[in-house]
Amino acid sequence: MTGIEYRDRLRRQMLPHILCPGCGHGIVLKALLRAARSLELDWDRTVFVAGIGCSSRLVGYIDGCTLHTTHGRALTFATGMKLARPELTVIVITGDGDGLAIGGNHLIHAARRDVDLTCLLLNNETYGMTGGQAAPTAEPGAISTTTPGGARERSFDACALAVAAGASFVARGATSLPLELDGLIARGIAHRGFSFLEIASDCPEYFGRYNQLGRGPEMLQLQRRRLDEVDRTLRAKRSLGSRRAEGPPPLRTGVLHERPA
Amino acid sequence: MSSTGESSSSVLLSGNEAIAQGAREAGVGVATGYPGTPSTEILEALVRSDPDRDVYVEWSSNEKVAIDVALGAAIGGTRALVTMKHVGLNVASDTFMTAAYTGVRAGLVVVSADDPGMHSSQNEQDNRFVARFAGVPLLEPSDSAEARDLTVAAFEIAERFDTPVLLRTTTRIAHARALVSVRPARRPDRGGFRRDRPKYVMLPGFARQRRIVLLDRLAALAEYAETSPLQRVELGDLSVGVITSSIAYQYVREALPEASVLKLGLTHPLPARLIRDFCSRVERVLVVEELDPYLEDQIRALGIAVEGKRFFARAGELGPDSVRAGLRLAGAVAETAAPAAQQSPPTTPRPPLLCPGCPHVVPFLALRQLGAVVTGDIGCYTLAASAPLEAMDSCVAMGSSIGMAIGVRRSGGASAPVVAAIGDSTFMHAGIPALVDAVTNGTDLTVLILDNGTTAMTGGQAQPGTGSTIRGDPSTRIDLAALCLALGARSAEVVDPYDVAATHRALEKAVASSGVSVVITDRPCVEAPVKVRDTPFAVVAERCIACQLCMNLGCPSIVWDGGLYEGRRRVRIDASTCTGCAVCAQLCPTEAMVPLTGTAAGDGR
Amino acid sequence: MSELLQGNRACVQAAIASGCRFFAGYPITPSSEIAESMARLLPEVGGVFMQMEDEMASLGAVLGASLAGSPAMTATSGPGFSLMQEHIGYAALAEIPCVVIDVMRGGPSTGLPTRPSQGDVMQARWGTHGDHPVVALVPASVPEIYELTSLAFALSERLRVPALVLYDEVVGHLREPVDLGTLRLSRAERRRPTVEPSAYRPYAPDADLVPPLADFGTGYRFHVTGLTHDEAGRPTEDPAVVGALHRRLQEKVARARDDVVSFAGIGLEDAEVVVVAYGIAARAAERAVTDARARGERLGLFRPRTLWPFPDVELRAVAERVHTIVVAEMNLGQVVLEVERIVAGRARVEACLRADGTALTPDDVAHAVASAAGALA
Amino acid sequence: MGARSGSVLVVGVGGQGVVLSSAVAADAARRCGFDVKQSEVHGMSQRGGVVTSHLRYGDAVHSPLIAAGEADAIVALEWNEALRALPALRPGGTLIVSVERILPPSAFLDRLHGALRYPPIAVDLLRGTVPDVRACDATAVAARAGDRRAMNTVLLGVLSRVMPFSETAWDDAIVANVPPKALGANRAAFAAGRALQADDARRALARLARSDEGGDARRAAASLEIVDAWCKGEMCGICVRSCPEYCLGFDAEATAVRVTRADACTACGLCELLCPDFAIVVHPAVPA
Repeated sequence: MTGIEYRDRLRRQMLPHILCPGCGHGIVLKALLRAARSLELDWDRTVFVAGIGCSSRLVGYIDGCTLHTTHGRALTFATGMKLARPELTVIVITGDGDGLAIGGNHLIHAARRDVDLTCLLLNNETYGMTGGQAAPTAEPGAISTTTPGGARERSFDACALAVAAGASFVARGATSLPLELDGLIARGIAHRGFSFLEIASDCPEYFGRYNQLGRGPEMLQLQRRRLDEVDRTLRAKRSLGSRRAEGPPPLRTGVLHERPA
Repeated sequence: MSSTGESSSSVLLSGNEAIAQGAREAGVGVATGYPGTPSTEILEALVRSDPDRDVYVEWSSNEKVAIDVALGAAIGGTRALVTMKHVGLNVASDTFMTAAYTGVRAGLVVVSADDPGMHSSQNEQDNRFVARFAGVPLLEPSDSAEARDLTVAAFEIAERFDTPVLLRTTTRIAHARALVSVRPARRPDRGGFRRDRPKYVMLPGFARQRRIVLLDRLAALAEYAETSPLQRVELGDLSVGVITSSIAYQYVREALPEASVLKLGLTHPLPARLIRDFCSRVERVLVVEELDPYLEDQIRALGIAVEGKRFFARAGELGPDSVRAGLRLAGAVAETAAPAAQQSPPTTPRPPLLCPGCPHVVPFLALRQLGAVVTGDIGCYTLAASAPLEAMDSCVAMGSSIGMAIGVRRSGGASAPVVAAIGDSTFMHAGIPALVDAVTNGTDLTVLILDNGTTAMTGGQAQPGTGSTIRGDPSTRIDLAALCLALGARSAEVVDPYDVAATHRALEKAVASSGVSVVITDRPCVEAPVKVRDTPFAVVAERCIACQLCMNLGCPSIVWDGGLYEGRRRVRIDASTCTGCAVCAQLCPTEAMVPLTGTAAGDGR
Repeated sequence: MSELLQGNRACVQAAIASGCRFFAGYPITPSSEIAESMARLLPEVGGVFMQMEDEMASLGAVLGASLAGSPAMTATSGPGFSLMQEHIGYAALAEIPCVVIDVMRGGPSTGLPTRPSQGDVMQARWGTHGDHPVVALVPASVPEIYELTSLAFALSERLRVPALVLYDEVVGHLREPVDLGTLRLSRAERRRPTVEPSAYRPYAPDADLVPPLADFGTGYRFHVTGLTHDEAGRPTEDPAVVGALHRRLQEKVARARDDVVSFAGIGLEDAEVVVVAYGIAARAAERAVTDARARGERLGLFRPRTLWPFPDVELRAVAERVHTIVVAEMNLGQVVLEVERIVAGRARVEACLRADGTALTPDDVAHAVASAAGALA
Repeated sequence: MGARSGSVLVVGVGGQGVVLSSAVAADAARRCGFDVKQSEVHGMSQRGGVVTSHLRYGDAVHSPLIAAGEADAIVALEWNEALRALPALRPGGTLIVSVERILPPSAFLDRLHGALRYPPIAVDLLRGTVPDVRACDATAVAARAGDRRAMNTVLLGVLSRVMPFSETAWDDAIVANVPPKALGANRAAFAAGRALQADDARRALARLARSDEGGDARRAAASLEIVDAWCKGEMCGICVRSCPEYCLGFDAEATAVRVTRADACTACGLCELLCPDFAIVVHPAVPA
């Protein structure tokens, strides 16, 4: 299962990476490298573009053509690059703050343009690099350094947003389902047009700590707890009528939308 | 034999049902108890037999409360029955011992159901000694018919001698069904309370007087025992005489149909003259009894040379084979060639398991992963001590978990977190005082209360957290979290034990905090009182990577599939037993576990 | 053969003629004609035009295209120029060639969208945070827009710097007869690596302190980041490496100064008073100077065509010979500060300023010169 | 006990309906005028454990338990339990067994090799020692009769062929003991069982044989390559928590992961898959 070799695609001299213990982002990178390998992508014609944030740091560890840009703007660089040299496979890695707050406008326009890019948005519901501020994906009630009393705003459903904006391929994966990521990412890359993948990842260091969600292992379990079918099953169940807290919002994974570009 | 020839007066009853029947025939008015195998079905049968609600029946919060209620009822003038398993009598014994002093007014019958062989118990104590210790009469039925008869007799003896009576059964009596002749139930008499402080107020001055009354009563009872119809002499072949009681009698009768037998129904006080007389008529006397040499030692003390435990095991349940073997050893039966029994080919062991969907599994998975020292308690969850969960380190007695955890914590021997795991029913039974102890003495401790809303181990009886009575009537449900907080717990987090992450998190948080932290898991038992059978899950075979992480749950519904993945066995869920708890789906790293109606068929990935 | 050409169109023609094959922009007055022309003309030469969602995106796309090997540019005006500052800094640190046209209008904020101004000149120098080299050219006429836009591409590609071209609304919208055949096109190819891909270090400079730049997609795999980095492109916080990087970035432009810096002058050899002016203001000043010289007054004009780096050595030489320098610009005094710094007391420096949405006039300059002279007298 | 007596041992697994079957048979015996005793063990055994019910009938019955080698018939609702109960069968007695396999979790302990710890279902082999084996796939028969859960009653139908109880007594006993809503299915199941010819189990046997094909028995434990410098240790802990075999722990300083149970590793690869730090590589052992 792990038979697909990915280590030769790593800039080994850059490791260990700067991400915190238990951060799920590394799982995504591994899946991305496996997916790229399974597609037999021409490594000289594949460019990985990222913005600013923990997730965007991932490109630095890929032994390939990598571009670490400014906060929120990775998609703009990617758009220019892809249009200037269409033979390139351009894959963007962004985060929730990077891709939905400061870069939200670029995301919806990239989706609307349907340029043949693949965008992985790693959603850990927080600004990790800056110390755990509320991201636009943080659920109402989420504790962060900027929402000490709990977030009061509604959160983005990034996939719904991408669909509405016109992306021709929209999928959601989770770090707790790493092998599913391989397939989703590979399909996203293979898709002609703008492919958007939201990947539930975890920030144990800030979001997990502030919201008492545990560390990496528990946060991975929490993701699976949130899986649509699990969530629906548990919500439908009779309890003893006690004061059990409401669970987190459900997480629907898989390809959510696909149309020819 | 005519195929329609039905015996009109006899019905097939278990020993427990027969006790309930006897109590009804004796006009019992109040019946209490705490569930405990093999005693549980007595009160349940009693409720079934009493649609008109003539009898007040309750599951008490523990055996001590049960016997107090029953004693109160008895001195209030109503015949009362209290039922428990053998170890329950330890809990009730504080009252039991002194009730022998106060006496009763209306009949009070205490049923102790012993468990030789420890089919579902933590020890094998022989409660016949407790009757002797307390100085109360002891009755031992040997089958269902006698269970009925002796129950009726017990009430009469209780009233005649103004004493509680201990009716002692065993698993083999309680759970075996046999034909019983039944009579109609009698409506309870309500005699009314009569004030009698010297009798009921056991201040030392009064108690000293009652001690004398007790001894006098015992003397009278000893006299009664000599002539009681509950003792039966069956004379036959005089070369060997057997003194026996309870189930052992049946095995003896079968192995030695011709022998002379003194079958004792009232075994405390012992009928010394009757025994001497019987022994004098036979050439050799064997005592055949289960467990300890209770009869044997006392008969020896009478100066009679009897043999018993030389030939019969002191540990474990007797059976027709072991009794026959003992008798053969004793030379009482001919050394016949035993029938050539089949050899059993190697079989796979089948230890008891937590049920599919049991809400107790996940908390123990978490505790194992936290490396906690777990003091356990009495309930289904004790099974978490065995593979694959292997997450319990002690189990002694009802409510022991919390006190023992305090001790382990204070011993300095635990570098790991210490967690007391206790069921909701057990917590109500005997956990609360220990929690108070932990709080008031400032112990850092985590208490995991496994709240499934029922007494699951014994088959789903109501308890204070259920919100209903033994008759199914709604009642006030004790709010465990509020209770614990009121007792001074620093926190009392209620979690869904089907939520793997939340459960782990709550426990991890609790063990890291100071003071007494309580985690309460909240899911109903899947078996009782309501069978939970939600949409079962299925494994999408092509997604299964055969990591077998799900098998660590020990869920009986998860089995190997024929298919292989990289040489390892894929898994499959038995849809006929899966309750749809969704726990395995939260472990599965490939989302292979899906509801059967879900995407199992139309896999779009 | 001459034709009547608008400044913004001349800019487009120069860019395409100089190899620009990618344009990304966002509509904003008074630069919109550039985007409109690009949209028509770029596809004809196989280039790509993109209208982006904002100016940040525009310059982002330009930088992406540039890394893919396409000479690329964007065009904007003050508010958009403000939005581009982060990416100008990114281009400076990551050394990505790009050309940004800023057709200046009255500010701050939305200000005077259709009116001229020279208010962005200091933003061009210091608009993005941190130390960084910048090349900014300030054409004063349609032909000069053509020549300097071309020069901007050449400098940008050669030096791996963002090259800015700033002119105001009047020049941008001005139509002048231009004979493109007579104008100078600058040609400078981006230097690509000659080493094997495995030996390529994207930030290891050649002798001119400029590292060769490989196009993404040509077999060279490397990392480009806006973090300070070592020669291999790896992020670093090592003070020695960081300090050396910053010094090299400055020094690579300084070393090329003679090819970058240019200015025009009138009567500098005998002038007692010199007017320093750039862009459209210089054209008013030129009229004032030529009129004065016709009257026999010893007035001169010093007209920088490169604002950044400023032709400081040349102006200092002039200052040694004159007693007064009048800086005429359409703002409340920006370049005059730089002139004061350069002159450093060698001559009196006076300002002739206008910031009301209208262009400076020859009279304004004449008045300023006269009052400077009067003050002197 | 004279000729007019007999004993039947009903065995199975908790939840299969052993107690109900035994109760029906006991009731049938009672209806035929016999003294009856019937005994089973409750308690922990109902939690997926072994359930045995002893039924003895005759003119007068004392012991509620059947002595070893004295059961006239064994009704086994499950194969493993049939084998476990065999010593109770008298020589010449009848074994009625459903080729049902209920696998306890302990049957799956050998995850490395995939070897099932469960006795092979070999009906023909058994006939060597027990001449009268009546095997069937009771669940399949019950399913055809309307409800697969009535498999226990199918076996009662088979049993009725060797018991001296009248068909009416059986039917009355079923009516008296089975819940009304399941009555139809159970009556049909009983009839199907009574009508059953031997060897109705062939298809089930083939199916079970197929699912017995185990894993690669030659597999050796895998080896793990751990890059200490990349591992973030206990603060992460994802691999340690994910390992199905509890193979992993930490070094003394808890800064890196260590293999603690190398021989238990099945090379499932979860640790590698979930390690966010690229610090683990699983090298499956090459089959010899």
